[in-house]
Amino acid sequence: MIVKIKNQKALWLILPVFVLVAFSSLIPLMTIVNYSIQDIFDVNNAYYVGTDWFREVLADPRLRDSLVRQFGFSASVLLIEIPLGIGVALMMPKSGRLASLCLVVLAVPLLIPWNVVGTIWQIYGRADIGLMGSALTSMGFDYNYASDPVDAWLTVLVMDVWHWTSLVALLCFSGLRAIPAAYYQAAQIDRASGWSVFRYIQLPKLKNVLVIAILLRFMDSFMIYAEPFVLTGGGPGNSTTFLSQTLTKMAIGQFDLGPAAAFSLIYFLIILAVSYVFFTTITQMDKER
Amino acid sequence: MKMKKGYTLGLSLYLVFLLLPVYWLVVMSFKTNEEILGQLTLWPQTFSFDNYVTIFTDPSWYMGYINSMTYVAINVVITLITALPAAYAFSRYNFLGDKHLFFWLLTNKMSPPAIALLPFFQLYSSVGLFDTHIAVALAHCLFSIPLAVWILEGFMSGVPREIDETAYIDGYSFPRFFITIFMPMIRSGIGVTAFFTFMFSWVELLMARTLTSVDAKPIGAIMTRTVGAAGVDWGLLAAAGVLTIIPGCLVVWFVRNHIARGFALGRL
Amino acid sequence: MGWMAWTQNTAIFFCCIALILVVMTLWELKSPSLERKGFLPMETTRGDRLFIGLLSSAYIHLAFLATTQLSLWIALAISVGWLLALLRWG
Amino acid sequence: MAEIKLASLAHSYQTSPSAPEDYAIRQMDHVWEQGGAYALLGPSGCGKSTLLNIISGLLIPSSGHVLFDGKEVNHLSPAERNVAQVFQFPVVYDTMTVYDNLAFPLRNLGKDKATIDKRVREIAAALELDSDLLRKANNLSADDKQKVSMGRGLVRDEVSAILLDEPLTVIDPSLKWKLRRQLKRLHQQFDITMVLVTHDQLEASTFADKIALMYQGQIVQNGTPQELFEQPAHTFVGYFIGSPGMNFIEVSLHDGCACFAGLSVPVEPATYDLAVNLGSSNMKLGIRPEFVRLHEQSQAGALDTLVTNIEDLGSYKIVTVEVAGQPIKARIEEDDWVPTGRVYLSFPLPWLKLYADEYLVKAV
Repeated sequence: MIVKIKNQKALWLILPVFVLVAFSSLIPLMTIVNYSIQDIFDVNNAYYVGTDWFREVLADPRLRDSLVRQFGFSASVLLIEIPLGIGVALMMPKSGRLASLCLVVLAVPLLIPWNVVGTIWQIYGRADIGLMGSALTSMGFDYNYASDPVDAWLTVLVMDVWHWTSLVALLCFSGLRAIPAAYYQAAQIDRASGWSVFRYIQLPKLKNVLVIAILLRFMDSFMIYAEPFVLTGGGPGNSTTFLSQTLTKMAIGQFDLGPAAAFSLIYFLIILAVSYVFFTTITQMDKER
Repeated sequence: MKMKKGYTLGLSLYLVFLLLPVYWLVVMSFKTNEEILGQLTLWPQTFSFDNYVTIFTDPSWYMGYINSMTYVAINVVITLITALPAAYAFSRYNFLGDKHLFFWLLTNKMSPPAIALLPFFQLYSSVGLFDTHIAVALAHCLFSIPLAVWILEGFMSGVPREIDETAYIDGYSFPRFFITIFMPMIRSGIGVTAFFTFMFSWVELLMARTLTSVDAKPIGAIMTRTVGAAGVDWGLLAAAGVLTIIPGCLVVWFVRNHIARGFALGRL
Repeated sequence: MGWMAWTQNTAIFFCCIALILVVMTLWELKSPSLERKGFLPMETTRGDRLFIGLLSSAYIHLAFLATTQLSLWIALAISVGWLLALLRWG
Repeated sequence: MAEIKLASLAHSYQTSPSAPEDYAIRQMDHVWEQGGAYALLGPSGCGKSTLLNIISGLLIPSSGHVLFDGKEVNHLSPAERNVAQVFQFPVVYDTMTVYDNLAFPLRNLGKDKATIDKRVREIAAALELDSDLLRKANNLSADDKQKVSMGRGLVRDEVSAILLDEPLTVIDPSLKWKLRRQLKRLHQQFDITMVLVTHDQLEASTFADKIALMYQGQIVQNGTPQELFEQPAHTFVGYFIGSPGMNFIEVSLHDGCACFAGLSVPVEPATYDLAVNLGSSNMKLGIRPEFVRLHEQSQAGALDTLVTNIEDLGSYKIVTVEVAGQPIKARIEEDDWVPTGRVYLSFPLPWLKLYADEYLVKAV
């Protein structure tokens, strides 16, 4: 750890970043706060309504449902992707050409535009023209993500696993590679079983990267939008309508700016609280090291 | 050795799971629409480049790629130029509110763009930037700069501060030290940062779509055009999709040796 | 600025926040705060406690809106009390 | 507990080694007897750690055999060989307490609770770790961590041998001697074969009964510290052991004397005859600085030289003189006469060694 020097002039180095980010972040945020207490269509048609929108939004079952769905989805994503990612990282060769190849293949899904990810699965999952869809149908499953809510939800989940497990795997891979060989040798001499090696050597050393992985995966799954939008459009019913989708529908689809703004703020507060907990955990861990 | 075989099998299965959907997309892009809708074939019966020809000859198609690449490039440049000094400040100095500024930056990476789409639209319209590449690039800075600062800070913390002090004693000015000594030392970190900035800007659609209408419209938004009166033009859609994957693959190939460290954000 | 649809209330709100930040900055410049451990589970500086206080105040207000019909002034009073307590003992 | 024997052992990290340089371990035979304290000494990159890993079973040698008590163990895993190894950097299981760390190898062996507890406490007492038993291993200092990793080796009572791979490198100098003494005591207490790999001759000679000195993948001499000092079997031993190292002068043999630059130094007749019979063109005369005599007055057989440098190293001084362009070092004690300018040099016959092709010519 580098010992930092106290120097207030360093703020000047931050200034460009601050200005750029503040421009795109603070002004819209203030605007949302303004919107959230008015019944507004455009600036000339705005009526002060106080906290009505907040009361309405907090009581709205639609939003509560999508919040519950969102947490359910994010939890499922974490429960599947974290262990799977660790597993993939453990199975990867540690070095050599094969390792490079694995890395590149793993990285591919991460570099596909999110809406194209949706498109890929839209094509892949259709029973008439898609490989997965037709394979499942021919195996006797009644699979149709466009009409069956469970199928749709599962498809979105599998798609997210396909899309993002690589991130976890790559993080874990770099963590595993940083473990000195002596640890494995010592374990061998102590007659540790494969499970003990994982439990007492690999997992503890992966702690740091896993926190980053969980943080990133939670945040990104919490704001998932483009993939289910393309794949299912949030349907059938509302089975795959997550928070961002509800919000976008409200603000742009129905032009309910006031409630949408109130909802945005609540959404933002949730994100803020969760990020703060994660951030504090990470810095606390850095300090312990 | 038995373990290893299981590992290889498991890994291969997973890689197949990763590649099959991509394979399907590529195969479909070479098929004619008749074949796609006719019957399921694992390999194009008649190999057709028509879909690609359509994209490369129609400016309303290929301009989408050019638009996307333009704003991504602008974004990477802006991000690196501003994030480098900021990350240096965070990695080397203590100052008023440093931790809070850092956290505030990160919250921007974490808050969903959907929250502020409309104000975004209005903000950029009001400053006359709507439907320009620079608008999308600036909007993407909202999440690319925090990420870049985070990654670069990790890499910079790995460089001992004695290096800085030695340079100052040797009479280097700050800018000269930063450019001629410090930046070469963290060049893999800079490469990784550029990669991530590229990646997140390239894959983002929601903001890019909101802030553009015609002149700077990204390819992702143009792809919705394949839904015509006669239904979806699947072949064309697949070809357009394939073309969006290629730049990413090229970039990842160049940085493959740094990926592992980069994904840990320099924090190992 | 017109499109931002300012109202008097929000303007006052943001001015208050800005004022708090300015005051805290000046205070910090005059007497820098050290990390200390209060009733919160981790070591915090004055700025950390302010942030935690503001964030939890927002949640207090939301909880009021969601569960009661009472005036928000009560929530505000509770929040200010909580914020001060946090700054002093957190 | 076992005798460790290496029979025509060789190892290369390459798949098809051809030149001798391709081998990390060149073909060798060696025996470590049961219950001894041994050191494996050599400069970095000489193959010490490779050899150690072959013995413990972490590496499988390219050719040759590793025998424990006469039984070939080449293809047994480290666990089956029942050896313990301590590494250069302390390896502890971070998330476990010190107690659990020490108990870990025993639990893996499926011992019952009471045995484990008794044994762990015994070892912890021997290592002075008893007060830390319930602490997380992660929070210990580097030397305590190293003690824990040693303890994990000692805790299995029936281990064949304990192999220590430069375990004191990361330890604070002031604690090194303490830990070394502890090691020595443990060795006596538990009567286990111990092999300590090190590049520090002081560490080796204070710990071991016998030192095996490695150079370029070979053990060039195996003997007591005194033997290594007085009878270096190879020029490298002379150079590596002692400070400063042995003086070497390239010579040719004529008339019972070793000759260089027109000067001649008489050598023992038996050695001389042997050396001449070898017919080597690479002949060196060697003598330790400690045995070089300096005289104020000219003497029969003494060489007439000039002092070029005197290094004061506290309790002793190193005098460098020049003999026909050849620097020769001599060590003199604190209260000895300090020469300046012209000085006469003589070499006591018993300490004068002849080396043919780098190996000692020795009359039996």
